[in-house]
Amino acid sequence: MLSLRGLRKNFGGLAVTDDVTLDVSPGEIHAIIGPNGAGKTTLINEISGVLPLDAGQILFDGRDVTRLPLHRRARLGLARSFQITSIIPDFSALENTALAVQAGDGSSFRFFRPTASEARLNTAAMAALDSVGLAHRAATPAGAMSHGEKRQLELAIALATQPRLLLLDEPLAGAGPEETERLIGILRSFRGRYTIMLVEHDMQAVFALADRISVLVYGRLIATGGPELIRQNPEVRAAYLGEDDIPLSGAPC
Amino acid sequence: MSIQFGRRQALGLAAGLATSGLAAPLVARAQAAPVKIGLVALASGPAASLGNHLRDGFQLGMRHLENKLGGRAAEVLLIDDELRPDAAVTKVRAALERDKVDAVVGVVFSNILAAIMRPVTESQTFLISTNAGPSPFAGRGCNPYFFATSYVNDQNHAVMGKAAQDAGYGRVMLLVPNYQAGRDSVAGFKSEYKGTIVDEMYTPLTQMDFSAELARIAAARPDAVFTFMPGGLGVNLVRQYRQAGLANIPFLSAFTVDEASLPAQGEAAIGFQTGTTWTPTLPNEQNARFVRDFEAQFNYVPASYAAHAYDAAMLLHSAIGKTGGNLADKAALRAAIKAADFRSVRGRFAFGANHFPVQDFWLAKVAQRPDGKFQTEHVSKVYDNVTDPFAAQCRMPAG
Amino acid sequence: MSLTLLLVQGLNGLQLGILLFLIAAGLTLVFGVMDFINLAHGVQYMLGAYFAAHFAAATDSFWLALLLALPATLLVGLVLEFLVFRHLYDRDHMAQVLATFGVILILNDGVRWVFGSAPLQVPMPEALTGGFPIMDGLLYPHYRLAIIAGGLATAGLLWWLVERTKVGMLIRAGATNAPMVAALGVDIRRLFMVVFGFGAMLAGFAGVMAAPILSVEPGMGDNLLILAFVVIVIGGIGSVRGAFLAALLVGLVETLGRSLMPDVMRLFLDPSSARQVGAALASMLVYIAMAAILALRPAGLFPVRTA
Amino acid sequence: MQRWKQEVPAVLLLAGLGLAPFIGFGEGYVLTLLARAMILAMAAVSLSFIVGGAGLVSLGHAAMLGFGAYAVVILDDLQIVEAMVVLPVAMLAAAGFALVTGAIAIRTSGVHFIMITLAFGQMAYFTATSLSGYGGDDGYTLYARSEVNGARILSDRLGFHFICLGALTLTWLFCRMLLASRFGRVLRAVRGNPMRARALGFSPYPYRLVAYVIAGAIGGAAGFLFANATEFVAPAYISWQRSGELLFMVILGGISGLHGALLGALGFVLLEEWLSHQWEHWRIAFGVLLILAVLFLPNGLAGIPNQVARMFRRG
Repeated sequence: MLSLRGLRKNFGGLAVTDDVTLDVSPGEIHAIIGPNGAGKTTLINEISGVLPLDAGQILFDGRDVTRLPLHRRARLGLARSFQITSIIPDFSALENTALAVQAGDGSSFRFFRPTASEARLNTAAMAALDSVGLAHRAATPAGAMSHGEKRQLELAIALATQPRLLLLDEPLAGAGPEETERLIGILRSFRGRYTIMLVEHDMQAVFALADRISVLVYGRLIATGGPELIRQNPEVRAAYLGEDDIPLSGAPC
Repeated sequence: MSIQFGRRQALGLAAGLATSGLAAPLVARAQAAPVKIGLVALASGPAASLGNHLRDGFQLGMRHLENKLGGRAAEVLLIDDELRPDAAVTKVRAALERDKVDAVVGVVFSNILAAIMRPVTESQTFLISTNAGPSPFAGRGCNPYFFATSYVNDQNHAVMGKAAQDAGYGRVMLLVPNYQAGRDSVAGFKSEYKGTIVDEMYTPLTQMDFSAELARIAAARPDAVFTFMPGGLGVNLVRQYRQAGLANIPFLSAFTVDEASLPAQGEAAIGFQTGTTWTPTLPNEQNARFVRDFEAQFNYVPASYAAHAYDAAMLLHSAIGKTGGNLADKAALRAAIKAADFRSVRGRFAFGANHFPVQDFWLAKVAQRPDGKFQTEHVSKVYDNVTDPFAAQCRMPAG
Repeated sequence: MSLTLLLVQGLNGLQLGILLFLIAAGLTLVFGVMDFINLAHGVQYMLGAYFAAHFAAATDSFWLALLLALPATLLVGLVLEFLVFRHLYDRDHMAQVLATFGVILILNDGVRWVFGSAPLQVPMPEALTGGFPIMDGLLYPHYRLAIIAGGLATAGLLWWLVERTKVGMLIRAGATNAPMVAALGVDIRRLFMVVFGFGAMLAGFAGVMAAPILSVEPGMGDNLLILAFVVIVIGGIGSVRGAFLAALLVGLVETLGRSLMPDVMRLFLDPSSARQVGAALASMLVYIAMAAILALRPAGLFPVRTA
Repeated sequence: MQRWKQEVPAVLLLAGLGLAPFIGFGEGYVLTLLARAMILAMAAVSLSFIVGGAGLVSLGHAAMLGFGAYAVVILDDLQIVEAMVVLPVAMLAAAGFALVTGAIAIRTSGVHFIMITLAFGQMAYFTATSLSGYGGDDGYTLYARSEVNGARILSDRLGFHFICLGALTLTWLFCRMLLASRFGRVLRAVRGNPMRARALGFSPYPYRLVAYVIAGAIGGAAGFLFANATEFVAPAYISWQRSGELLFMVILGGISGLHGALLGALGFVLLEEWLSHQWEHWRIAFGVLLILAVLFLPNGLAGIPNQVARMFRRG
């Protein structure tokens, strides 16, 4: 589905992405973890096309997308959410989502028909909102929503593009315990329906959700594998030494 | 600038006074309302001082006439054209239709005159330009409802062309702003000057620093320089010309050194020459009275903008008097205006067939008066009683 | 065109560039540090010239006029900051544009009201009235050299202030990232006021210096303001160095373009139309240059702000 | 419901303009003034469409007006006065200019966009001043208004009033329709959050360019009417001050909706007209009013009803 081949990126001499090679297969939930400053968000930005690479190749469905700009990758079915909520504040939740549906529904150079009455867009958008549990807030301006709701909306927007791959940058960032619970439930319901690559700090959530996990430290990939494998990997444990958020409780000691 | 006039503040006396005066009893009823004159004088923006000259000149005329035109009480509505053609059209239409002005007088700039020409003349109201005189209106575009007490724009330039020719300058350099009036100016100068034109320099209208052009002048060493730099442009040019040490090359100009710009040019302009219809020094009785009273009233030396506007007031007075205060008979009024039966501050004054003046043109020089103020002083007559060259193209339509 | 003529034009371009820089420096700092678009910056230049004219007439001395005009423009700048601009820092650019346009209207007509419509003049200082013969028959006025020298000295002083002092460091930091400076516990409002007053005074200084060679009239700052904006956009907003280089560039393009364009056009057209077309093109030249630079480098030559 | 309410001021205003000639504002000079205000409002609405709708703050919109007006002049010079020809040419000329300059300008954003549009506007201005054949700076007097199928319906004051009103209403409806369409939604999204829009697969550039060209064409149509209203065209119509005024109308009215531009343009023109009769130095008062409007009406004239409502709720 997605293949990363030897990605490299330097910021003023500092390697933030260092020879990253990785495959994401269809239908899996693939989590990227790593300590702060490991270059996780940078990696997402590179994959989605926000940041240009210094070297390496990105294949999406076998097609080389390395040089394509953000919006072209999005057209191919690469949907992303942002770590800092990125919605359009003056739009209602429905309009935010309908815009995403519209993105995948032919040309947007249509000038005459009011979008508010386009049933096709609205139905699909409502479905997306419904699958993240926001149907009842459809008419609310996005700017006026609570933080957790904005995160949900962000997911709905990503879903509404009918993505082939969802890139989620810390979907739980800043959410309270209850909101986190709800968001994990929503993400879990995606399993098997979508291919997802996510960056997340909340280890409980990662280990509960992911099929496979990759560990990024100082821009280098030090391990990839199922949750069990990662938990037992000594290098990972070393990297996380001193950070107590890796859930090692289940591991034999 | 001690006096300010609101639009509605009538300068005329009350209507009642007019009827009790000299007006014939028969027409008194119809003429109880004062004569209304719309005075289009630029009052805002950088060039407002020209509009102030024009306004004050006309107002002095009204004062001398005791606010009566041809025996009827008169009222002046001030219209600020803002130097924006579309605003001028709107305001002038309001004056014509709401205030029912009987005549429109004034206008400093040609583009404003061109903009209001049709609305005014098509409403069969007389329009008297006291400054702007674009050549089309003197030629093919002449109009039975349009008169000018000034000149055709090109004439002052032609005067200087002839003056340069007469003075025997073999090589002359031209310097004008790159806009329509500037290009017309060059054409006007060339129409009379037969010597060699070393170079024509066109500068942007917004240009303030002429050092680049001055360097070219110094390099070319012409016998004389002719220029047309109105308003602030002229102030800059004259002072920089003097500062660059070029004053030994004769400075011939039109609308560049006059009483509107001299206060800011000062000593730098002394000896610089200009072509004009009028100077404060023209020796006739009306002129002496005009200049004296103008300075007493407004505390500055009048320029030709003021003189032509003063003449316009006198012209209207004579014409309305001739028709016995009757403004309704347009043909009679036109004939009365055309007769120009008034004593001009220029001495001799008559209208040609195209309703532009037939008059003398002078070469004048800037000098400092004993009281320290600066003025232009006439040197020699360049044209005697001349008709403008466009008059021949005018086929004046019947009103 | 002879070499001397080219040299003279170069000097003229330099002098225009320096005047532009004095105006643009304040503009770019105000814009860079406060993210504030101040259209009213040009009227500070006009006020400088008017104050100079007024004080020169009152004291009969250019130097006294200069000495009095500077604090006067500073004062007007601070009063405006207090009355109007201060309330606009948190607003969007469009609110700033509209309000500062209001200030232009008020001051342009205000000077007419107070000083009259007729253009005024400021006599040249006695000591600098002469000129030296730069070519046969042409004096290059000492005063113009003094403008260049004074402008360069001011530019140097500004460079030192911005690059070498603590306040300067804060200003530079503010241009890059204003919230960060605020987070450091600096009284950002005070910093704004200092920058603002200083910028106003620089523009006023430019006005005083230009007064003896240009006519002092209402609206004299408007066209210069547009040129100053061109300068700061070309130079990169917030960059004093960029403003300096761009100001010299614009000054030279304006001056040399004016004298060279007609000659260049003569290669293609007959002399008469070459002169007119050349002059029209020369007017556009800076705008063409700006459009070209922005098309190639959308953030200007020396972008300061990080994305 | 909300949406419907938002349109009330615009509808009332347009209806008021329609009734104006019959309720004591039918005199010729009032109609002249109103026509001028409506034409400028038309240009302001098209500018508001790109400023408020697409985030493109143009300081060169008067050039579009100029292209429209000069199309009238040039065709008049060729003895072509048929509106069916002149109007499309005016719109195409302005749209063409918008396409060429927009293609470059839209690569920039923010204040750089403002400056580059200013630059193109100035180029148009200087070009107009050098058109000696059409009067240069002095301008060009049109001796007849455009005709429609040979009929002089533009020459009748009342007729012209309703033509301007019709054009303004059409402009408003058209821009409103555009903003509500798929195209408009993308535009608004790009303005609200460009990163989000791009992440969804929308490249801002073509949408903005098309919007810019449409606004240019409408500006050209306004220029066509402006030339016919004043029967005179001069480069002064294209000066940067005029572009600034259009922008001020938009900002003064409020950019949250197109009706702001309507209010702003009418308010601006009428206030100016009224003030200029009161005092020689009226611009001082005008400036003070502008500043007060900015300080106390953060959402422009269009925001007044909401502000009043809020005050009452609080009080």
